[in-house]
Amino acid sequence: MSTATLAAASLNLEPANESGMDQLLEIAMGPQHPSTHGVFRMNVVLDGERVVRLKPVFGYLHRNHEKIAENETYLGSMPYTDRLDYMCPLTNNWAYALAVEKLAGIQVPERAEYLRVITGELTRLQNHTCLIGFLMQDMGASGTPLMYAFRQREIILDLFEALTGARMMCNYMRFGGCRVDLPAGWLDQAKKVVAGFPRFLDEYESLLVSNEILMDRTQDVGVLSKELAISAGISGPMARASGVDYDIRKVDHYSIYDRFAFRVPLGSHGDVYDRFMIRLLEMRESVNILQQAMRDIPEGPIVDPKTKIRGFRPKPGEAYGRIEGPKGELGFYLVSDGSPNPYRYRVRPPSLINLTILEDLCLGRNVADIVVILGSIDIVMGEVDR
Amino acid sequence: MNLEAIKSEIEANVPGCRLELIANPSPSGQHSLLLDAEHASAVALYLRDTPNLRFDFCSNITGIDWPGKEVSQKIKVRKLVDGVEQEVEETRITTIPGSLEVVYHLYSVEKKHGPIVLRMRTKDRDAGVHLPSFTPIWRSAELQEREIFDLFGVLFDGHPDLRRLLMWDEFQDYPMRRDYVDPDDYEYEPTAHDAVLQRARQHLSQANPVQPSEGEAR
Amino acid sequence: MTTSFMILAVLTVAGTAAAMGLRNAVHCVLALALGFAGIAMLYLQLGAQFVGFTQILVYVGAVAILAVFAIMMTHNDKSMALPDSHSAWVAGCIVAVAVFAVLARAIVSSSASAQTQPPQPAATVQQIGNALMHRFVMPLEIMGLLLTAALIGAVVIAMDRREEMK
Amino acid sequence: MTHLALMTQHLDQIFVLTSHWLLSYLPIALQPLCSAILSVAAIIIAFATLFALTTLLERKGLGRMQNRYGPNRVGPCGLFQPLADGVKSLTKEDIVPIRADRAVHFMAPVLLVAASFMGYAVLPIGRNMVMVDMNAGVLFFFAIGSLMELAVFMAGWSSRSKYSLLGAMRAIAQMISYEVPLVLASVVVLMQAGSLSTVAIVNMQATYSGIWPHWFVFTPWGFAGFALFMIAATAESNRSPFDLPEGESEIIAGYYTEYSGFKFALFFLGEYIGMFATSGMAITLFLGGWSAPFSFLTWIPSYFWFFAKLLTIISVFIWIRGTLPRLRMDQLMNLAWQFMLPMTLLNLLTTGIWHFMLPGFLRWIVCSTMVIVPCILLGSGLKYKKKFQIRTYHFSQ
Amino acid sequence: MVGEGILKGLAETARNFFGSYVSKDRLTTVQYPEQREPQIEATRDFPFLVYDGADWQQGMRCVACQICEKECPPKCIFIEKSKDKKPDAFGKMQIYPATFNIDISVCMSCQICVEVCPFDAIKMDVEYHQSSDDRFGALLLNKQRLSKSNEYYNAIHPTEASAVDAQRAEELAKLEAKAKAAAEVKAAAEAKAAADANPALNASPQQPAGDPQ
Repeated sequence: MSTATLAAASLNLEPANESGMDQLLEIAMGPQHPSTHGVFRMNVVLDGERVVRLKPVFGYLHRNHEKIAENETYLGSMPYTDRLDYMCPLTNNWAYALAVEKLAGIQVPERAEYLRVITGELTRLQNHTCLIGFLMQDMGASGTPLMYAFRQREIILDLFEALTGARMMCNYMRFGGCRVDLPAGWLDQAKKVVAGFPRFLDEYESLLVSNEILMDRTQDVGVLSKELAISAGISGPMARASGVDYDIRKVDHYSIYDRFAFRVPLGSHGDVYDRFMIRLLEMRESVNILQQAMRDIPEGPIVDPKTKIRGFRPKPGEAYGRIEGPKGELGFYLVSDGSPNPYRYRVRPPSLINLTILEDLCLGRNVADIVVILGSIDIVMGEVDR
Repeated sequence: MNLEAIKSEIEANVPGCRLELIANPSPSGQHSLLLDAEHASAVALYLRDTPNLRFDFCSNITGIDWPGKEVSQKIKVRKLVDGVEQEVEETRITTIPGSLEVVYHLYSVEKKHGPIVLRMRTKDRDAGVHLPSFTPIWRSAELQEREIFDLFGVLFDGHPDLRRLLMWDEFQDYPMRRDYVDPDDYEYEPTAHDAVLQRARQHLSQANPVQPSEGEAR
Repeated sequence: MTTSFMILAVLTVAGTAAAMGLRNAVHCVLALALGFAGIAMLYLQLGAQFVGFTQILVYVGAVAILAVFAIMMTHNDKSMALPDSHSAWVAGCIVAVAVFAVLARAIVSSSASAQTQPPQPAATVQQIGNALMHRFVMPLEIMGLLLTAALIGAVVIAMDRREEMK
Repeated sequence: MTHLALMTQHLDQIFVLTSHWLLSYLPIALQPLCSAILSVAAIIIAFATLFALTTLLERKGLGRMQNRYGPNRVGPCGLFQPLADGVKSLTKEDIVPIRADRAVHFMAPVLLVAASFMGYAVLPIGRNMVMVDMNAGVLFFFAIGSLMELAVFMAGWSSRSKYSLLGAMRAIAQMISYEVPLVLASVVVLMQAGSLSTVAIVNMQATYSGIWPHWFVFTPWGFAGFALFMIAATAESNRSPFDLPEGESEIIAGYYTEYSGFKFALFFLGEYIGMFATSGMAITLFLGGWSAPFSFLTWIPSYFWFFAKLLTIISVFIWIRGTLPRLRMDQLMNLAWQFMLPMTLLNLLTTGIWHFMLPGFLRWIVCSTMVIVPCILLGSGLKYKKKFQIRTYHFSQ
Repeated sequence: MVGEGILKGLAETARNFFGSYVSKDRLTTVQYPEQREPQIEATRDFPFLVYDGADWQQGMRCVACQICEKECPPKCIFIEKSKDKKPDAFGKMQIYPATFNIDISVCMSCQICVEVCPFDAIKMDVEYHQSSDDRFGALLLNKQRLSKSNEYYNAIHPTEASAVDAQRAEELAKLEAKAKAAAEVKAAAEAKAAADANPALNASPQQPAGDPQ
């Protein structure tokens, strides 16, 4: 029993009320806490600084996105999807568009598919850089990696703005394609940005990867086993860091990912360091995909001319469409009853489902490890609480 | 993966289970299997553990509310009217009971196939809202089932920690049900042409006869 | 009896008195630390720099913190209540007066009080070091050994408990 | 003595001379008191200004490291930013938690600032510029340093907040653990100098052979001692990467979570003043205090050298803060007890051997080996125990 | 060797420290009120109403069809139709909005209103200096504040606006041609009638046929 616990117990600071736990310290991390990535709360029971129990509390940002969407036309939900995971609006758009296209059987023109891949991979780049920045911030690196990440993200957001008109709330994809075509000079600019990205990654790696403090803080911390990862529905880089060989871009063959040569990095330890490294490696692969896509992008229409913007009514039925979002499997499940509004609209939020195992990862670790583990899970509360 | 084949395979291996194939008319072609609640866990375990299926990844769980429908029929009934037996036309309203449905999308990480869509339905929307929990089979169901309990009110038997997920614990209703009525006393954001403002003002004036303060009266 | 001595004496006595009288145990320790600091300054006033600073380093910096830790580890609200019984107070006062009387008697009757102006001791750190290293080297080493043994023993005991908990 | 030499000497002693000149107008009886007040005021003003400057320097330096400008809006190049910050913290509401122990809550920042300022009494800032030349000066410095722990405890305990308490416990554990290597690292200098007086230590180093000064850092044991001292000093002053007690991302602001307004600013001040004091002590012990780095630069006033060295050390602090993530509590303790403590003890031995060996090349080789080899061994021991390494990853096809 | 990675990191920050003084790529900060980023053409924030010509009331393209009001996802548009009619840009008599309010504190800049508008009447603005301490007065834009000229539209979104203008010119030309043809037909008929010495007295005034929709 450590001193802090006993001290707190002696102060009678609302000890945990369960029998036998009165020597423990219960603290509420969040909803206002510097490293809960938004308004998230963890009720943590500590023995000294060791975590005995951790219960996440959700819902501070809950706005019932699904209900709103059920009262909205199919198109009307598109801008709302931007606000789910506000770090990567374009992949949210894409997943939703994909689900609706499955529901209504719409084909997407080739150029639009390329546009989607380009914007989607750019989104992945900026999400992963920022995530690593946030993770370092949680680790106490006084903002330097975060600032580098944001510097790079700004450049990508400028590209988004030039293409979609907005930096974050892009509202770019449409059912059967994309909203606008590339403006003049955009592709050259994007090529320049992507070509400069590996240099940035090199700098980032030399700053972080071999840092002893970082390795000490992250290796063997928050180890997630492969079996648990699969069972708990963990997806995306987090699952792959645990050695789960599952990338929806490879498995579902959606869009045109089959045309690009890229590799899927896999971790073998499943700890925070692996999650961090897998994201770094994924960024390199994304750069690869981007270079191929921007080389091969054909001319042509950007939207299926048969789809209507107004009065879009898919036939009754249902569809589940999913993509490999930067945070994991992002899926949309839609049930149509033939009306202009979806009868049921469901988001499969990767952030929320990846949080399922938060307590398992944190038990027995330090307070300092909680924030690092949470940071490595990569959550955005807009998506968790919906 | 042919759903028909899977269905017959399950029926052969899980004795007593009743499965129903529900066709999906949309172009997505994602047909689904309706499970009965008693054998659902056995079927789920079979799907997860059978080597050629190995649906080890429960990706998505959705709740759907199908409210009861009222069907009115006009029937001729013999009745005593003023002492005289007459044939009177009456409208009789029959209620088709609704149900809450839970939809599971399963994938296989090992075999890299899927999805297979499972559904379960509750008996009705009031008392019989019990369904077996899949959390012991797939951990990913833990938070998603809690969410469905929170928003739809399905009680998952066997869930280790069935609490509200997104709404606060004291909240009463189930917001995602189709017949949910928005409360009109929440903290409204007054906007210029907002019906909510009207309702809130009405509510406030009912709740306390004194006029709401200047800021609220805007 | 200079003014500064008076101030320091009052500070010391007040600190130690508060340490006895306050109800909150942590306050008591803080008051005690004040008393320690006062004593240290009295040493300094007498020109004994080494002793004075060691007093601060050891008593204020270490013993007070140790006491605070001890309080935090052991006490709870129940033991906070001071004995309210009158007899305990009376007994305490009697003991205190008796001790004071004995000490006062000893001081008054000792030859030191005969000296009006005590000679200023000119003990530098170097002299203390020399004394410790030459004349008192054996006691010093024995003390060091004893403390090391105690330290190792404490670590061993703590390690045993850690394993029990696992 | 030439005219020029006299002038430089006067420039060097300008503050001392001014003080003497001012005091000469006062009656003799009042002179000691006024002299003390004068030097205290001078030190408070100088170091409070340095604090203001450092906050600006830190924010600007961090900004540049992070590819941004840093504060540049208040005044030219943001020079008045500290002033604005001061005004802001003065005018902010002072919030005391309702369950807090008000008296202790108030006393904690005051004690912290007072204790951190007291350390300057024995720091020779320039030639003849030391407030009190005690023959136990170094001991005084560390004794005063131990008062800060009490202040930290008071702050954490009196706030009645779990985060404050956790922070205070972390801080005290850290300060106690690192005080041991801090003191042991400085003992090597005391052994060599044979004195606890800071003035004597500096005077010993302020001699030159050729153009090179005799700073203790230019010896194997001195260098190791300096490195160890600086690591321990970083931990003592709660600087990154040892800023766990106020680890923002974990426990909000540690023991001063519940402080606001001017009291918060006082903590901030106390922390920086403490950091300057420990850095000043490092300069005094290892970097020759106010002495010039080359004999031909002695004409530059001595206090300039002291502050130049201080600013260099502060810049390194800032640089490190901009780069490194924070350690975890157990890692911090491991570093203290498994690396720092054995290294300081070995360094004591090395110093002893250096003392008794004849000057020459052999002495250098023996002592350097005695420092470097254990350092590598202990370092890789730490690394080996944790089994951390740069990993390679495979790809699925 | 322990410390190698730390030294590498220190070198990296030092490089950025000095790099920020020499390289524009590293120090990308724009000092906002004095410096501005170049306007990106596609940028959008809040909608505005386009009018042709000089008078905003006369030239307003909006015909109060209320499609945008219906399609707006957060329902921030409020339209009241006028009782009377006025000629639109094509000369057709149309109703116009008597009230057209957009609550930009609710608007989420999704530009769905722009996409659904069949009259090219509502477009996205780039004016972002909208902050105000008047929550209700300043953030509820009325018809007058919303109306901006076509020249302004051409200035902020040149590519898009020129395409719209071209399309409208084409439509107008088509209409004129149609009207001309109709007039010719009519003239011919009149001539014929005149030739037949049987003037059509009750010929109805010619409406431009065809809806721009």
